[in-house]
Amino acid sequence: VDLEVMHWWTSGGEANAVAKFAEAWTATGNTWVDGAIAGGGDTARPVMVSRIIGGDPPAAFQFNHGRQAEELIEAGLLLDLTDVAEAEGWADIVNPSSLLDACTVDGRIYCAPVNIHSWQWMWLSNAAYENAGLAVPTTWTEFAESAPALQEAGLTPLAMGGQSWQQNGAFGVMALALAGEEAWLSVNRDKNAETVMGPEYTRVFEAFGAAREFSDGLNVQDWNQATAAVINDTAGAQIMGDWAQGEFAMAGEVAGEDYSCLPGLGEVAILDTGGDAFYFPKQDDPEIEAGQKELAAMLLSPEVQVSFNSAKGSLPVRGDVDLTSVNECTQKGLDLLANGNIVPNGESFLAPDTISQLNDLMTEFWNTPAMTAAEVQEQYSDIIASAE
Amino acid sequence: MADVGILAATKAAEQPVAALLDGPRGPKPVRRFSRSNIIIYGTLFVVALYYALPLYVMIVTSLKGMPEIRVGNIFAPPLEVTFQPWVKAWQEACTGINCDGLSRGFWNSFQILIPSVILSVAIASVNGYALSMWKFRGSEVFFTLLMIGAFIPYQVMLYPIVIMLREAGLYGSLTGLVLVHVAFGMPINTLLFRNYFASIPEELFKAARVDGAGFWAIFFRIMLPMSLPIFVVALIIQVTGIWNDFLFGVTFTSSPERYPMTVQLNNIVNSVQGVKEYNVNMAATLLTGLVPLVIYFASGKLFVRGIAAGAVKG
Amino acid sequence: MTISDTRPDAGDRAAARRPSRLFRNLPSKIAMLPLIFTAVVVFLGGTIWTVVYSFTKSGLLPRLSWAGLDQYERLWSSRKWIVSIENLAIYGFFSLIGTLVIGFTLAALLDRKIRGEAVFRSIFLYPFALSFIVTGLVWQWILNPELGLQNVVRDMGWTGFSFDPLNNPDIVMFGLLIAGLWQGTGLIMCIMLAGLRGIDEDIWKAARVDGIGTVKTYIRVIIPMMRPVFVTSLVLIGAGIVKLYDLVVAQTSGGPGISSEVPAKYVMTAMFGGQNLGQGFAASTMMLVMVVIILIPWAYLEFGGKKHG
Amino acid sequence: MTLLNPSVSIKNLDLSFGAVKVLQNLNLDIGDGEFLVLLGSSGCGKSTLLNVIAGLLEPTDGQVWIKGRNVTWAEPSERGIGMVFQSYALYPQMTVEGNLTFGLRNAKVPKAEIAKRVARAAEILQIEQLLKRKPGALSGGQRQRVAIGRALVRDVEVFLFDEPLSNLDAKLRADLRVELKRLHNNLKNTMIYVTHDQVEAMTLADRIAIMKGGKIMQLGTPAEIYGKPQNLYVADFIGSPSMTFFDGTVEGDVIRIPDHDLPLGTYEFSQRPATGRPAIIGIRPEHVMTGDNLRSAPYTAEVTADLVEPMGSDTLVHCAFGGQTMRVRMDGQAQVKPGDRLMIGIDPGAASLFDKETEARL
Amino acid sequence: MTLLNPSVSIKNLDLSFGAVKVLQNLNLDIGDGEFLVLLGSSGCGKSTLLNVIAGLLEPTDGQVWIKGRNVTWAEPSERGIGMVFQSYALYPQMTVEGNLTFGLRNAKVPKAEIAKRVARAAEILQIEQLLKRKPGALSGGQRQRVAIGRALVRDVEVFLFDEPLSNLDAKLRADLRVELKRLHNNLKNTMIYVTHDQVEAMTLADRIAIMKGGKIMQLGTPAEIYGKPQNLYVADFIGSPSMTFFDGTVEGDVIRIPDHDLPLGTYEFSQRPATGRPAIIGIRPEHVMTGDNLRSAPYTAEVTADLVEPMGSDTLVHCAFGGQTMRVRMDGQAQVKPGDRLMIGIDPGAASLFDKETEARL
Ligand SMILES: Nc1ncnc2c1ncn2[C@@H]1O[C@H](COP(=O)(O)OP(=O)(O)OP(=O)(O)O)[C@@H](O)[C@H]1O
Ligand SMILES: Nc1ncnc2c1ncn2[C@@H]1O[C@H](COP(=O)(O)OP(=O)(O)OP(=O)(O)O)[C@@H](O)[C@H]1O
Ligand SMILES: [Mg+2]
Ligand SMILES: [Mg+2]
Repeated sequence: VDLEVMHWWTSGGEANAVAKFAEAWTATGNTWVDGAIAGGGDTARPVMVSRIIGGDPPAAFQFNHGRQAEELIEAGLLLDLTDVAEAEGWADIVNPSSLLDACTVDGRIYCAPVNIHSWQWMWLSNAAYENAGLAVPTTWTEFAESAPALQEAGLTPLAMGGQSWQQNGAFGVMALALAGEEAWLSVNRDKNAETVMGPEYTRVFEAFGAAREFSDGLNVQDWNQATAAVINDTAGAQIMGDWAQGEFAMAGEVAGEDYSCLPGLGEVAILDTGGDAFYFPKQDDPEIEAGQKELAAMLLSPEVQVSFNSAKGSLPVRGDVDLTSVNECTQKGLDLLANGNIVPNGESFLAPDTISQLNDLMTEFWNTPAMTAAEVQEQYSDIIASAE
Repeated sequence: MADVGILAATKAAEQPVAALLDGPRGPKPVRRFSRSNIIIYGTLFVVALYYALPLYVMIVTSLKGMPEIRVGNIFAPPLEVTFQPWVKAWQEACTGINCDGLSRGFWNSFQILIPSVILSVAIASVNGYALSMWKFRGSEVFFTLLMIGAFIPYQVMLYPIVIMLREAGLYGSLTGLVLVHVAFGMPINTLLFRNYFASIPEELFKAARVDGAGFWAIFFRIMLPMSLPIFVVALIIQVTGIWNDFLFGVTFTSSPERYPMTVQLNNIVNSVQGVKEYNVNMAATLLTGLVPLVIYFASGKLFVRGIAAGAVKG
Repeated sequence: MTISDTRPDAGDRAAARRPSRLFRNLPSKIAMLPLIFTAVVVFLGGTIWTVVYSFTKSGLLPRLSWAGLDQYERLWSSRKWIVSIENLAIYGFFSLIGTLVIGFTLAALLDRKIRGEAVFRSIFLYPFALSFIVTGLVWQWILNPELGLQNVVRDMGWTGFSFDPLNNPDIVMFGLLIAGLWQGTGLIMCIMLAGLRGIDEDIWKAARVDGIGTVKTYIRVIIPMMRPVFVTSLVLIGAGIVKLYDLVVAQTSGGPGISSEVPAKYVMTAMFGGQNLGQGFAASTMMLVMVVIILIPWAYLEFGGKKHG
Repeated sequence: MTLLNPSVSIKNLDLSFGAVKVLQNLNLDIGDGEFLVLLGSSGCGKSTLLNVIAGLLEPTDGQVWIKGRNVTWAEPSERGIGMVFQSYALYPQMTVEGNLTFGLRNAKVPKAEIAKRVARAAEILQIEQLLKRKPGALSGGQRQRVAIGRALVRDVEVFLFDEPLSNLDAKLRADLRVELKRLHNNLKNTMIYVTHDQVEAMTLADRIAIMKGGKIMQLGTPAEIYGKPQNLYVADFIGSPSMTFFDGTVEGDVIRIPDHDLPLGTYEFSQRPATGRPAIIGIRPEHVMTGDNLRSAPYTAEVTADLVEPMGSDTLVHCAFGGQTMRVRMDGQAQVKPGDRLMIGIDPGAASLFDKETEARL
Repeated sequence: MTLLNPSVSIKNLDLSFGAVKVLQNLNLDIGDGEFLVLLGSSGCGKSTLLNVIAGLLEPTDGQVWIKGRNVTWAEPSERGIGMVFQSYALYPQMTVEGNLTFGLRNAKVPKAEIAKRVARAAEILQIEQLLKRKPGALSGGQRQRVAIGRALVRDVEVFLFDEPLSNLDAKLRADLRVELKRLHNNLKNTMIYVTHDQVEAMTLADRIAIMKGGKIMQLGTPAEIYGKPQNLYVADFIGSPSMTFFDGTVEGDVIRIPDHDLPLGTYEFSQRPATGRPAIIGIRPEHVMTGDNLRSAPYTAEVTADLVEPMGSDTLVHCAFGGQTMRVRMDGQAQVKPGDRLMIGIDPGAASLFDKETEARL
């Protein structure tokens, strides 16, 4: 059957990864109709939702893990995949199991998770530190201490792009690393505004305020331009998810030699488990429905997981597959995953609306030097307090 | 007595030397570089530079290779002219897994453009004609409503329109998309046509009515043949708007195979890849802008004339 | 005189009766159906729909779950919304003034019987044919400090030269303005030029006999005479300002921080980024209210003042 | 011309634009084959009335009858009228022939018939050699001829003209005026003609209707209107240069105006006013006698020429008389200079007398 | 008026628009305080000449002198001229006062002086009570008065008028014409006045220049122009209705035209043509004698009235004579109907004779 799949994976590596799905799907004698829309979720989501509301949905579409699709499920617009999940034994193979929880509403499963991405990384340029005559830091604390020296050497200690999600994301990473898992869960999962005002988080806000100073002097918009500054050794480090590794790889850099990576900022060895999942809108045509289920099963099949995640640079959602050749950093990630040093992705706790508010707040703070850490802390707690 | 003047005249004619002596004659000598000329042409030139610069940058960049772009400055002409970016933009750039560049959407854009432009210009011209010559009670109210519609951002209307089209059973069809373009092009075009027809002498209309021509006969036989300039204006505005549209094209098309060219452009330009391929971006941009640009340059003076009739009066 | 009594005629009787109001001018009404439909169903209907749903808690999908004025309270307590409005005001003000001034100045210069008028006119107008996505992209690039203008000037020797509007929250709106004006002034110039050509030449002669300088004649005499032209221009510019969205997305994505957010983008982010339709609808309702407040005086001038024409 | 069977008949016509009443309870019967001129100053409603007759404007109230049919609600093309406009209103993109035949083709008249009618109209108007040209390539006079031709081919009973000549220059106007008169003499159609040019009105009309503010002030033959204006407005309006008016009081057989008592011996009163009644006397410049004619004048006076306007065929002299500037029309050869004294004579028989209050003719 | 010291003097003026020669080697001296009217049909270059004098157009060659100064290259505002336009060209957004004072304020004339001049102009033109209004709230005549006022306050020696009255209706035109004449009598400025209305030209002018195709065909007093046109063009152009022309041959003391031999006894030849020379005789309608005057006619004939145009003060009769339609002007009271036979008399002394070839007056 012809299945139209919508997604916003259009960059080189991403498109490559999608191609793996498509190849596998075509190999089963079906047709993959590719509906790629670049510009990220904000551009693609209105199109997907419009198509669903308009009654002419694609056969499958990509959303991030989390609560983005909750309403669609509640409105009964998405296909129930529980029978596929049971047949394939997803409950046993998906690791961490929280990924499946995010797909589950009232005990029914509505999505097929395909990969794991984690935000909890800091990437450092070894050459930059060498040039400045410094040792490469191994923790955030060391990084913060060495930052002034780096600045004196004419380098930007911390590369940060201009978009709000990058700044809020980096804050999330620092919160988990510096305030610890307990406080982080209390804020994100339990929406406890008091924790935000507590001592653990106060430390995070102060560190974040310091980080703002570390990023002076580099004005870039896109995250990969910030990564490029680390690759070119003009910046010391960047806090960014594991997808940044693709950029290092493309530039021909080698983990450990040219760059270092610190999961959990080197403070707390823990990863969050975000990622992408596919959803399947309900269709009238039983043939298509069958195809949708077939596709869902295929997405989680071991071979497809390996080929897809190798191309995308993400981790597979099944614990029972081996990625062929992995570098030092990926191995660190896999180890943490295997050891269960993981928390769910922040987005699976917070509604998109809340995230969008936090994005705005953090980017405002980042770009308003006059705004103090205490002020932003206060506003942060307000947003958490009003979050659903 | 009459002869005195003639006499004086003959005298003057007989004394060309004397005439030469008594000061300036003929046109005031113009200094080519008079102050006002320097100011006028200087200003125009500088401003023209500001307007032409981006086009220049686009063209120059689209002809450079990536290495040259990285080292050189954006205004420098290409050391080595390469058409590779154009080729890539046209038929190699990837959209998701389809790597056939803009060419994929080019004909789709035409398929959307042609019916949309024809229909919207046709409807807007009839609207303008009715509004200026066949007013009826309430016609101005509807027109005012329509004009307020010109101020509504498209994005705001997205969901209501999706729902309307769904209810009409047109969602996802070309007809639906064309209707959306027609609706959103209607305010400004109706305004232009209305003003244009209002500037046509009323007596012409009356004469035709006495001659027994009805609503449509007057429109087709009398008004249409004299409205070329305003049609050119409407055509340009609509072609530009519809060709450049991204949101409607992507939202109201049911299959990726039928996406307009702007979707590919968006994908090429907005895909976050290692380094932005500026040369390909620019080539794609130029290729996409080509159709409106060609139509605009081809129309030349008619555009200004149409504007004069459609925007100034009324 | 009672001629009708002497010659009763059925056909004449029919013609003598005043026809029903609904069927008078029927072809015109039929021809206007598309307009009426668009105005009432699409624009008015869509607007009402939007306003209604702005009072709900709609998230990703429109749902009639009432939220009272919550969305509006949230809207007006949002810094981003306030910043958006301020930005739009700044952009609108300067864009309006800038477009009118530049458009008029260029038109006036072109009207001075200069050589190569057609060439200049084409150069000024061509950006109008390009989409905002393209405009934003090109200008983002030219204004990029590492690649564009700043870099070029520095390469020429002025190493201290700094021009980086898109990354400076204080002047980022002016970075947008540079691109916005580039795209939009051409059309206005055309309209102004047409308007200037329509001015009675005797006025110019009268002013010259009175010894009024050219610039002063423009300011004191010609501009006040071009009211209808300015009205049309205002409508066009105004509609463009309110809808400002693509350019921002293409050039700055609202950054740095939230310093170049605009209402239309707020709406979009709320609706599709934040998946809070109700919030987006509330914001767009507020935009509409502002538009209507601005438009009512105009509509009054256009339709209330003179009854025909 | 019998008004028992009028060609066009307007009954109790009212027309308002919003709150502005443009025509008020207007009644008018126009005879078969009559040439009626609507004359009045700008904005008095002439064009409006013509448009109502043509069916191009809807009356607020009242009826329009043409040829015994109530056409109040009929389409313009069904009324049996042809119309000629001031601005010609030719269809610019059609040839002259196209312009002439447009209405006929609309009405699906057979080809042969169309050709016949066009040939006839072209011959009458002498525009045969223009048939293939477009209006843009015609002079003003030729355009107006084509516009008349367009009405002509429709073969209608009633022609409506809305200031057809006022866009032409003086010479052409005079020529076309004569042609129009000839045309009417040949065709004998009913013609309703709007103008604000008195000369046109006087020379063309069988009857003139003088309008003011949407009402008809006087309806009559040119001679009646000129010689016996029924009220002050008409008296002032007709005649160029117009009458000189003197305020006075009727005292038996004289009217007493400042410095002069003019005898009213031969004046034909329609109603003789009481003695002491304030009245106005109006005297036309050409009715002031000078030179040889003085002998027959019932009243003479000496005046000083103040301003002299030679107009070629005659000369207009302005002089002070009875507290007014009186205009006197003299022969074109008259040699008068400002400051000259001259004798003038006044014949009240040719003058017009109006009640000061009602402004109606006495 | 001495042309040794002319107020405005045009010397060898040429003007072309591209290849089109609009004015050709034009010479014209205008006396101090003279009222000169430029008369000619549309497109003959009247406005162009006026604009050159005003400095609004640059001549291709030649000079313009005003008050003994060569102003060929001077700015319009420096030439000591004021100009009044057909379309009034008032500044619409300024009050009447603003319109009058705009130029003066710009020239930094002292406030008191401005006030004085405005007061004077307003008094002369009787627009005192309009000073605070905007042009939009004025009638046509009032607007034209303000436009004249704007020239007046400039306190200049030379006034230029470009068809100032042609946008007004007939009545107003006659009134303002008289006012203009008065104004000139009072102010004694030099005035150059463009029109294509003959009556205006005849009544206003001290001298008239008849233009055709950028050349002056005749320059002279109204009486000269009217009575002794120097060529066929002027003869045909002046007079409304115009002369009737007959082709003929001069045979000794008669001119032989179809069916008639008209005696030329009293005609004042400027140059007597050879016998047998083809010539054209033009006869003005008012010089055709009827009724009582017939007795003094050197030549009489009986004709049939063909078309009668009553014009109030006189009546125009068209009749066939000598193979042409001759126009005859009769008294307003004349009772002639088409078809009537009437006797007419012709006095060649008042007629004009032209050489057929050169079209110059004989
Ligand atoms: N469409 C309209 N709406 C409102 N008022 C109108 C309209 N048309 C005409 N009028 C008014 O009606 C009156 C009569 O107009 P009309 O055109 O009949 O005058 P007219 O006698 O033909 O004048 P003119 O000699 O200038 O043509 C005028 O006062 C005019 O302002
Ligand atoms: N700017 C111009 N370019 C080219 N030809 C021109 C221009 N202005 C005037 N002409 C031509 O010069 C000739 C004289 O024009 P001008 O305006 O002086 O005529 P006019 O005698 O004033 O006529 P009217 O009585 O119609 O005002 C005309 O044939 C006209 O077409
Ligand atoms: Mg009228
Ligand atoms: Mg002229």
